[in-house]
Amino acid sequence: MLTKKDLPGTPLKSGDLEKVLTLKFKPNLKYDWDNGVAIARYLEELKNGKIIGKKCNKCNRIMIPPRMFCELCFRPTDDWVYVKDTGKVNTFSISYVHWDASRIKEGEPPYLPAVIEIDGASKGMGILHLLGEVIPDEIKIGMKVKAVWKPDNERTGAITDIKYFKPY
Amino acid sequence: MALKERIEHNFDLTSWKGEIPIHYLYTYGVAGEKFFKEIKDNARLMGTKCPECDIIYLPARMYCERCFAKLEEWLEVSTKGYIYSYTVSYACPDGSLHKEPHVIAFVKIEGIEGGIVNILKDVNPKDVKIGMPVKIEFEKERKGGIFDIKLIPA
Amino acid sequence: MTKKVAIAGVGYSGFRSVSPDVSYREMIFEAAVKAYMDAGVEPKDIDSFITATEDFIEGYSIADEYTPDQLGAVLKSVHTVTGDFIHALNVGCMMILTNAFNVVAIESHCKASNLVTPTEIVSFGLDPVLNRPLNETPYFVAGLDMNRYMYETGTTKEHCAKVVVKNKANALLNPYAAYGAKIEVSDVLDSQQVSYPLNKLDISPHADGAVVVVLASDEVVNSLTNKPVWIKGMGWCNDAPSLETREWGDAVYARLSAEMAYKMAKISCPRKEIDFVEINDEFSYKELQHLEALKLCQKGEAKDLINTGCTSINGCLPVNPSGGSLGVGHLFEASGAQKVLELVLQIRGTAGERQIKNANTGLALAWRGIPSTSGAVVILGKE
Amino acid sequence: MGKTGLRKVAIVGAGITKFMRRSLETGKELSYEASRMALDSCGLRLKDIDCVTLGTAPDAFDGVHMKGEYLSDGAGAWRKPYVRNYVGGGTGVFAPIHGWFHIASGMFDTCLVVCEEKMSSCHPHPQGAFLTIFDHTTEQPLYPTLIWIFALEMNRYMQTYGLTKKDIALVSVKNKHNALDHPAAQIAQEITVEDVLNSETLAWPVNRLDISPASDGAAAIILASEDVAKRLTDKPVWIDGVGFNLDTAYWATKDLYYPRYVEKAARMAYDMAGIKEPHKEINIAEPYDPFDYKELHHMEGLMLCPRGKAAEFTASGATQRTGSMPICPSGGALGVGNPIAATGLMKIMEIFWQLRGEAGKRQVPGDPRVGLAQAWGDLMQVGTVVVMRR
Repeated sequence: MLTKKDLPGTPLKSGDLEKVLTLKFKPNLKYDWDNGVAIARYLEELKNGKIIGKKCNKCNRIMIPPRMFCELCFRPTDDWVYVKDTGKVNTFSISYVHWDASRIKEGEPPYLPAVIEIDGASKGMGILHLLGEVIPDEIKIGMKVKAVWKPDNERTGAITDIKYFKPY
Repeated sequence: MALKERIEHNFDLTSWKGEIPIHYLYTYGVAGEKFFKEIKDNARLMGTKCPECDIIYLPARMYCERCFAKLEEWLEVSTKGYIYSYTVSYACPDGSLHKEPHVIAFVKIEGIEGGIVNILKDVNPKDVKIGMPVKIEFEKERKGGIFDIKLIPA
Repeated sequence: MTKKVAIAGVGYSGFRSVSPDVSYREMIFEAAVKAYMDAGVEPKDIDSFITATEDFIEGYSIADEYTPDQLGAVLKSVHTVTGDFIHALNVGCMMILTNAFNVVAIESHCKASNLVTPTEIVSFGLDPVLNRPLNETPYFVAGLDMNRYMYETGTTKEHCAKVVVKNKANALLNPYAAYGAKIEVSDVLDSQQVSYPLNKLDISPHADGAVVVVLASDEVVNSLTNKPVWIKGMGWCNDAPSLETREWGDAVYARLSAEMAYKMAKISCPRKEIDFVEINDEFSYKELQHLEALKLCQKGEAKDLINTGCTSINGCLPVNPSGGSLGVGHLFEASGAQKVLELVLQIRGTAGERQIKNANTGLALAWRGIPSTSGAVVILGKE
Repeated sequence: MGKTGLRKVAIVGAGITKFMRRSLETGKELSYEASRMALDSCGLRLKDIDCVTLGTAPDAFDGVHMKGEYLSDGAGAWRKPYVRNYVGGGTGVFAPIHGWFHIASGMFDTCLVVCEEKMSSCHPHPQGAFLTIFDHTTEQPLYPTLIWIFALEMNRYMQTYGLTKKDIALVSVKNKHNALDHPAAQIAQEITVEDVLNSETLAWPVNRLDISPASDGAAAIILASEDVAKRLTDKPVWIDGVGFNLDTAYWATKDLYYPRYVEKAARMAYDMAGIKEPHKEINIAEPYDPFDYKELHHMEGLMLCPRGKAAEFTASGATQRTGSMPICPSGGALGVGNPIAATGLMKIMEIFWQLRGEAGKRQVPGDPRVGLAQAWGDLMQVGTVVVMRR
């Protein structure tokens, strides 16, 4: 029967970090990814205030984000299809933490991430986005929501051209 | 064709910029901690001996990579070395050029496995030769790191 | 081992210095469509998929997430090897040899043009305490190795430059190569100094592209294709990763990988039994160093092979007829994929203007680049 | 695919470091310690090992590009065939599958399987490494955190089956308790359901005590072919079935309530192991539990209980060490700690020890003969399953 003292490993408490040698480093990891055919069009249409998907004529799914291949049928996708900017909440969270696990400041509104099934796309086709103009405790799965767009002149062709989705 | 449609105009080519925004705090490890503390506090260059393979590793390490013996015998090693190989580097990782090129040398010590990779100071790159003797010295102000070690032509 | 494995099909997209017209997904889809068509399979016929990739080259923290969709591999047995394509290919062969899988697809790709900070990423592979703080271009590692290699073998910078001249000339005959050029030895010697003795033209420039290979067991391959290319031997190996304890000047990883592959392929005299090779030439001197490590010549003899033209397309031992990484472009994890692709095209006799006569048995060698000491070998044959 | 002609592969040795919030050891040193202990446990030397496979999750934790290469000497790969395998969080249970390929293929007779993670190097927090698991163009601009995706899935799961946070908190209570007997444990403790519910809300419905911690640690096992295994030990534990499956990266386009990829992986492993009724034939299981609801989710995917019934099953006490189907007797990621890949291998080791009757205070009664370990990973995508038999 092994006990803790049989196992290797030298745990450090956070105060110990000042006592041992350490080295800081910030890597420079920068990228400029090619959008390609499908995502270039997706972003361009977001700039226009529209959401576009792509249809596969074999399985008849309308997919968002759009893609040039149907991942289930393994064939090129067919028509571009505008979907609505409304949808329903498939699931959601009320988040008090930032991306780096730090806590939001006291009094700051929580993030409201949600998977939103977009109307006009095939059943179950959702995207990750945020909810807004809603009291967190009143969010319900199945709730109908609509995109709140940035004004025309502030849109850049990004998923953040939609500020958030709000109930309607 | 695999794609039914492609981008046909340069003005439709777009890309998305991003980064991986993290940074690091490394510990030196059990052996690294002791190795660099010996340099910092005592100006001693230490190796660890593998009793099974009968070799001494520099820098000191916790285990023998060949036989996996745990290395517990620490010994001070000579600071008289020689250049096993060298290169002349003109730039930093980001491509920015050095004012003067740096000679980077891998210095070995007779009878010791391993060695030191560091900048060879006080030398004209043209005068560097493989086999050339090198002194391993220590900076006066030592912080506990590879730059506490100074390579100088002997 | 009684069971055998063959390459049933290959497909690729590329290789170009940039590829802004397609996303990485679209590029891979294109390669997969071609490979599956070449192999006569559909995704449903494929039991398992492997992708060779590295996180920081992709720009993701868990890059293996993004592998299945464009391969038709959703809800299939998929995994990633953070190694060269040839490591993944060898794992795929092992999977088939277990008898649990009959058809396995291997994918690797490169979007090097999307890296804004490629040398900083390579440098991020150095030991964080011992080596990275030097804050030197990571090419210093190749400089140290090249210098020691030249010292031990009497090889000169001119010999290395001749490798560049040869490979870029081969690439002119290769429609998929991005960096074909007619240059002189002096062009290489006069190019910018990067880390002595390494000059800019000694270094393979990066390229974009994707390769997919379909492997099949001998039980099923003949029902798929009439042009199988057989895996005769495979090997892979690491040397000491530390800069301080590795064997400078010597490609131990290549020697041990080859020994394993030769044993499996029952090759006792590689120089006689191997018709041509596609071997890592990320840096010019590596081609020479690797030829020696693979026992295709004695140590110090590779310089004579390049001098006498023995390693040219029409020579006695053609080396990198595709143009290698110096001529096609360096593809990070997909570098070995391009080598395997060329082996397949040559052995099938479909390599066009650069076709080698009697290309029956070929060997490909990958090295994982700075700062690794990791290599992988595969030997392919017509029979 | 078929079972015919499979060469038998056994686990013959195991080693592990403490799981720690922060270790002095480098990743290489952690890998060495676990590997050396595994070798010692079965009386082997490094020269007896034919090949090495390493499992470790993103390079962004340790902070070294190509960290498989960096770690290789610590993993015993000096001048040996060596590959690093990778399926995100599923890696720890995939690594032994990779080792199984090496030996079942007939290429090698012994394989050292090592899993390592040094998450504490990553700042401002190891979770920062998870921002960049999301799609760089369509998701990262929203600055998602890893916890969001779990919260979204947990909510969907709760909603689908009408479960409460209380039902789920029982898992955390059980696993943190079980871990009190695990020598490597980082955060073993006696807590109550109320403690879980009252702990800080991170991203509703996820509270602090619903989550496993970030950890440094390593684990290693030795695999051997039948001949070698029988020479080395009279208690080999056989790898009877392996399964792995990857779902789409378009994670928001599928229903998160059920891990269909785990079911697919399990079916592959069960087919290979000849298991028809897993809930009857599996005596003990270590499903992956980085979050408490995940254990329930995975039990359902593994078909150890009907869909939506895992919480009820847990409440009945069936998943306690003394229950009819002990689940995570080790203490799991929630109690022992979660150095991602090393956790998966820790689960394999737990089944190895349990089936050999060597789990000490953690030993489950009833002389278990068949067990499984499972891990999950990526964007709610990967299932990896190993079925083991004494």
